[in-house]
Amino acid sequence: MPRPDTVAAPADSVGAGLDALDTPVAAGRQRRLLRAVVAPVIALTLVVAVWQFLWSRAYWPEYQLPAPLDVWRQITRIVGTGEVWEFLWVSVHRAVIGFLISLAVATPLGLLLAKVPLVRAAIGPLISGLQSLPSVAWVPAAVLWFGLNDAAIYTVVLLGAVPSIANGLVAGIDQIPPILPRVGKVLGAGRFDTARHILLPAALPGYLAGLKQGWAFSWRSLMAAELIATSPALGFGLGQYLHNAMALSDMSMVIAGILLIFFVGVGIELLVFRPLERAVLRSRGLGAL
Amino acid sequence: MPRPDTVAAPADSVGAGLDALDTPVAAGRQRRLLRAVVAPVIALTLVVAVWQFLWSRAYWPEYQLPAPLDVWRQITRIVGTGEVWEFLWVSVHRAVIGFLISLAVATPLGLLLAKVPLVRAAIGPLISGLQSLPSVAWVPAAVLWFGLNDAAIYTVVLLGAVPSIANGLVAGIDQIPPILPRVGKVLGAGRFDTARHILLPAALPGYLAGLKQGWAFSWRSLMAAELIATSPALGFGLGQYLHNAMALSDMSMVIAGILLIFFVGVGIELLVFRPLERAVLRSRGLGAL
Amino acid sequence: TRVQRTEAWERGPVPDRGPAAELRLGFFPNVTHASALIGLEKGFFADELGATTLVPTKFTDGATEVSAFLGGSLDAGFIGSGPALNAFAKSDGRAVRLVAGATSGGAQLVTTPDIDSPDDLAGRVVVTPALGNTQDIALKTWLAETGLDGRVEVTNRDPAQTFAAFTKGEVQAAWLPEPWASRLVLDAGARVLLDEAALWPGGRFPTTVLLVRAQFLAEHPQTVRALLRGLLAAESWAAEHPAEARTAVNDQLAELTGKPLSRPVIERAFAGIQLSHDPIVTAFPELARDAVTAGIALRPVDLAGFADLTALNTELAALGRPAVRDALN
Amino acid sequence: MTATLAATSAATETDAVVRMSGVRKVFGHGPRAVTALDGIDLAVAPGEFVCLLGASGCGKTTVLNMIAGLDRPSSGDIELTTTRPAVMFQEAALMPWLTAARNVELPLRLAGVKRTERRARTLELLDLVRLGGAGDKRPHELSGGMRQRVALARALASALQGNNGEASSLLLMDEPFSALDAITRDVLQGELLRVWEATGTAVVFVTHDVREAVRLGQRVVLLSSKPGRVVQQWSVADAPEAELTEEINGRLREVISSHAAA
Amino acid sequence: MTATLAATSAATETDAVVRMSGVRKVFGHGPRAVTALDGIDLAVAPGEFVCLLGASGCGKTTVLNMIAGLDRPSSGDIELTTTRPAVMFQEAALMPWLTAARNVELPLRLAGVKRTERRARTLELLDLVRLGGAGDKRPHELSGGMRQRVALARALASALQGNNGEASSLLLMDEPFSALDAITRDVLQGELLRVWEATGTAVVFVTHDVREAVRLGQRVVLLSSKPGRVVQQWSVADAPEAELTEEINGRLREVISSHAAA
Ligand SMILES: Nc1ncnc2c1ncn2[C@@H]1O[C@H](COP(=O)(O)OP(=O)(O)OP(=O)(O)O)[C@@H](O)[C@H]1O
Ligand SMILES: Nc1ncnc2c1ncn2[C@@H]1O[C@H](COP(=O)(O)OP(=O)(O)OP(=O)(O)O)[C@@H](O)[C@H]1O
Ligand SMILES: [Mg+2]
Ligand SMILES: [Mg+2]
Repeated sequence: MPRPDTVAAPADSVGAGLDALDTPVAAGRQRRLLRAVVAPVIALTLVVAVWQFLWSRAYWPEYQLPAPLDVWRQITRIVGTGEVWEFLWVSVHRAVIGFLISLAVATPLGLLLAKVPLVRAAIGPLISGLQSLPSVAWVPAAVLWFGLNDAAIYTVVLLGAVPSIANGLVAGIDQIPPILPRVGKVLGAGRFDTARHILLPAALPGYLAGLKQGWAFSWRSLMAAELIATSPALGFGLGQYLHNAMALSDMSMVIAGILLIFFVGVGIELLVFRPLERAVLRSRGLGAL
Repeated sequence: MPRPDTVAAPADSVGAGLDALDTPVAAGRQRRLLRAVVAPVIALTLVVAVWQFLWSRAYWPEYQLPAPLDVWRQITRIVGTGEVWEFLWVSVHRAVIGFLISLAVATPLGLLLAKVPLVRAAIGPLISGLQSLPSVAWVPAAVLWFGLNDAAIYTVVLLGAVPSIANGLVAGIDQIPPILPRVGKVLGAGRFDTARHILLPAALPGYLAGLKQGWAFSWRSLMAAELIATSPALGFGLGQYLHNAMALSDMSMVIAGILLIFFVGVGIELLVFRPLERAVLRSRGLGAL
Repeated sequence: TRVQRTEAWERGPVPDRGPAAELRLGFFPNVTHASALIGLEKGFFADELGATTLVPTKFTDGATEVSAFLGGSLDAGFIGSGPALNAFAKSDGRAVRLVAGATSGGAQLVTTPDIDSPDDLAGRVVVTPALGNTQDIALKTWLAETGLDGRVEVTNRDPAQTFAAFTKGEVQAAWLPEPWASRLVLDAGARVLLDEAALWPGGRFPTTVLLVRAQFLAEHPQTVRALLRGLLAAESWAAEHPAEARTAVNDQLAELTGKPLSRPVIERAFAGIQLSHDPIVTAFPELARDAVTAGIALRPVDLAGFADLTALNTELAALGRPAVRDALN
Repeated sequence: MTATLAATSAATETDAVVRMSGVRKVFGHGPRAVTALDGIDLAVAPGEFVCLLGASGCGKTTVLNMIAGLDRPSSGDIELTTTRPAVMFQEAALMPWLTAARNVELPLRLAGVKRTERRARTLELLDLVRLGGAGDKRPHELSGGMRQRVALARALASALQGNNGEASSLLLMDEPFSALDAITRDVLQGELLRVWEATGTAVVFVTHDVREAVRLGQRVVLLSSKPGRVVQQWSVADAPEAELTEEINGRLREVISSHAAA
Repeated sequence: MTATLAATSAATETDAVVRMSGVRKVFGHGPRAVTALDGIDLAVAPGEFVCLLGASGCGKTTVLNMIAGLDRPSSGDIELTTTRPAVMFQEAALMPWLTAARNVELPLRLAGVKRTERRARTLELLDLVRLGGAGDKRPHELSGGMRQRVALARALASALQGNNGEASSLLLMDEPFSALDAITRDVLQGELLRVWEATGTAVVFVTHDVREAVRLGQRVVLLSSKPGRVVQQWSVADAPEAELTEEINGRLREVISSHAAA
């Protein structure tokens, strides 16, 4: 039976939330934080409300659309046993390490690609080609070459993230107003100084956009790798959790897994990229917000 | 057994190619085309030469590192039977359609995200969260919800490409010098006119960068979807070819599959994105080349 | 709380809608799906189905095939007994019905030659194709019964990957279906530690069965019977022409995956399996309990309504052959 | 000081195209806050040509931005009794993806002017700013002064036909001739006066060149800096040009050095 | 015409800091090609102050760019017998991610000047351009004239210590005071002359203001446009300022109108 109140209650608070958000006074940091957190929560609540409604109307059988409550139970179960922290730790620390390595590899690569025409003509298209190879294609090859261990997983992550970050940096550098490197040149900047003092900071907004995409690639690739390659040697991450859920065709567990992966993505965006982006754009007088 | 002549021949032509590329005269379009095609071919030749060398030294067993020639035979075999055109057609036309739909969805979405602070605060992080979900995670859910048909595949592709393109557009719009929308405003542009005449063209370089990443996402997602779901209703694409190769654990076939996917990526980059990017940057006096 | 909805076909007998326009049939490109492969290669299904278009749909893991069943994009399918039970359980007994068997036997625990007895497995890793698949449950049950559980680690890996890892020496033991068990033995020097047949009465246990979507069965019983006729025909043909059956399977494999199996592998793999239309329903309560023992399910599946062998027995009767036992009902 | 007006005189007229009263503008928050303008009272009569003078950084651009509706005052009121004003910014701010001609055409496109008319008007305006041959060049292929002239042509297009094909009744210009040589500047000053007379639009014109202000304006308004306030106003008709220039220059020097001392 | 120099006289001196001979610059290819400069001969003696005048778009910026080594001539030679020249561009071209002070500091950092000295020098230069309090502002928080002054301070920093801490012997400036009010401009002209005299650097100075050119320069060079050529040169010491201004203005008018007629 539909319970109109569960639907109505969030709807009301949504209205209030929207009003609150529209008040024009700028009360600074705290407000902004509130807004950054409250707004997506409201949006999520709406999604869940729609889901609950659809479920309660039973348009689809339970095994196609599980109840939000079932999914919630799956999540609380692994939170209760504490397993979830292991999954998160295994996956997130691996993704972060992979991302940092990618960053260290992709940044000089991107600079070379952007600034040395021959390198760009020769390996630019190959980098883009690499980027379009799905991680699932690499996993078996990486496992065959490196064995079922972290090396294989990092290989897959790097193959996803490096081209993406490098391409982002190239795009960022391409968009630099040409006057800025010219200024650098007449001020006496050499190749290295130009990169460090002019190109990288000038390309920062585009570079950050590339980093965001690169993070998405590395997190996705990691999940794909974890989904496909399972072994006790690899620890038990979110990907494996999802893998098991799929193997058991347990839809509520699948959705719980997807939600966990999704929340990590949202969390990284809110905690890392959003503030970084804001700071960079702000300091240059750019950006909508 | 090492075959020194096959290695030496490409090495020589590499040298000649590099010399030719360094000649400073600008002979225009034809030269540029030559360079755009010759340089990556030379780079590839180098890679193949290294591969052949490694293989000839037999550091790894054949089933880990097959001979370049074996892989070549796999490719010529399917080219010979004409199957390859079917694979390419099935996959590429699907990727293109998926990409175009994503484009149509992501562009208005990106504009909204960039320009309506509430939308951005509320669903911006969710979009980024979606972007970080691996395609393989969606496949079973999509199959369950939409069935084993194109709808499932397009869903997976859209879930990969839309957030990426939208985020690219948002980043592009964020980087627009604020004076340009101001000019638009005083010239009498309304919301729609501003989007059409100011924001989209001004954000074009960043948007293109996002499109490139979006294409990579959609091609990768498609391959992931094809790798997992097989049905005559779905046709037989590159993903399925690779899938079979993996199922047979036939390394030379796996590499042939990876190479085909890779070549499509490179081809799209060279035929579509590179010229577009060039034209856009050129006309604004930007870009390294 | 939720609105209670039951589909028309669930409420009671529905008018027979006649033959379906098309039949989407799932299967794996595996030797354990030999009846399906022979039926496709030799056209037995198509002949019997007549005007109904046959849409053969290839899978490589049970979970995706279960998703396809539950998502309604598959009408019938050859599938391992583990995922078959899972599909029934996950849909609270609503989505699928077991209508016939296909293969029995054909799964072995293979190891490196240095492992001589089950006790040697202690402290090692044993690989199965996927969590909750037929071999995974079998292995875990066996481990529990021999008291090895807790001392042996079980991990899941795609059989193709397992083959490569075994050759490289990364994996020392695996419980695999055919043709992988044979490939490991013949191409990678593995030895058989245990044949699953040894664990079952009469050496018979359901490896692959034929599942039909419940709604499809209710609406198009005619089509399902035609499919079963095709299955029986394939089976009889294979029994009469064993050598040609192998060739047919291998041809179909080559067409589906691009490469045939080597002669010795297909010979050995075929020797380990029996094509049998009998789903061996008596084994299912045991399998359901095994799933619990293996830690895959929390409680045994209620098997009421799982098997519906009326159509099969009708066809068998028409051929003058003995009916199969339907102990569940 | 014969020509001096009471600082508030214009504000008492009733039919102003724009009237700022007690306008204050603060940029930033907290300790970094900068009061750019404080208590600006200024009214512009229909058809009037007002020149705004003041030290670099005193807030002239900010005044124009607020009249154009691009910035909101921190306090005080701005009443605009006209359609959207046409604006020429201090920077050229051309759209880098459009050719010079397309840039000039943009306001006409946005106003829905027909294609053929648009083209004709664009050519005319490019000729007027002496860029007849440069219509198909991109902004990055133009010199600084050429870019400024394109921006001028665009602002004139907007002023002449930018309101659904109608002329604006207010034109705001921020140092429109700063990058031009003396001769071109002379010519364009003449053209601007011609346009002004022909259309009867009011003009608010920011410049650093006192002689230019006296030559073009009917009224000259001097702003002080830190914060910007209206210090003094002169009506140009009341005194001979050279004398007025001298006087304004002197006053400007006073204002700036008093600020530097403070 | 007493003060007129033979157009090539300076080029015959041997110890020039820069010598352009027969320099030609064509932008673009094929039918869209534009000859910006044609046959420029120009030499600047060490310590000399040369002012470049010419119509908008005649190629002054292009000349500076080529001397600075940012563009290559299409034909002809440029000899530079000095270290890297210091340049002030026509646009402010500040790094948008650096504060005003950091922007001024940049050439010193690149030259490896020590931190404390850098800081001190930066403060000094900001004071010199009368932006003592604006050091911590970002470029987008500055007015047009303030940005130009930051760019000026940066160019001076580069000129004074930009060569591994040494002074440059050539300073190129492209309309450095165009966005400034008359009084600030006066002050900064004085400061520029002081720096010039103190360091003995040669200066090539582009301006549109003939009086400024005559006040500052030792030599005034007039370029024609389409294509740019050296039309005439005047040595400033040879005639009274006012007279020379008149004369140059007249010649400029001639050059520009002859071009317009062509
Ligand atoms: N976005 C901003 N943030 C902070 N301060 C600003 C901003 N815009 C302008 N200001 C400050 O406001 C004051 C006035 O600036 P404005 O641009 O109006 O000056 P202006 O009179 O146009 O000067 P100029 O003649 O140099 O163009 C300056 O001190 C400037 O630093
Ligand atoms: N990158 C370029 N591509 C094509 N043409 C160019 C380019 N740069 C300059 N030009 C052309 O060269 C000529 C000279 O330009 P330049 O910038 O040197 O003029 P200028 O004398 O500095 O003018 P202004 O006083 O307006 O700054 C102009 O006609 C301009 O259109
Ligand atoms: Mg200003
Ligand atoms: Mg110039």
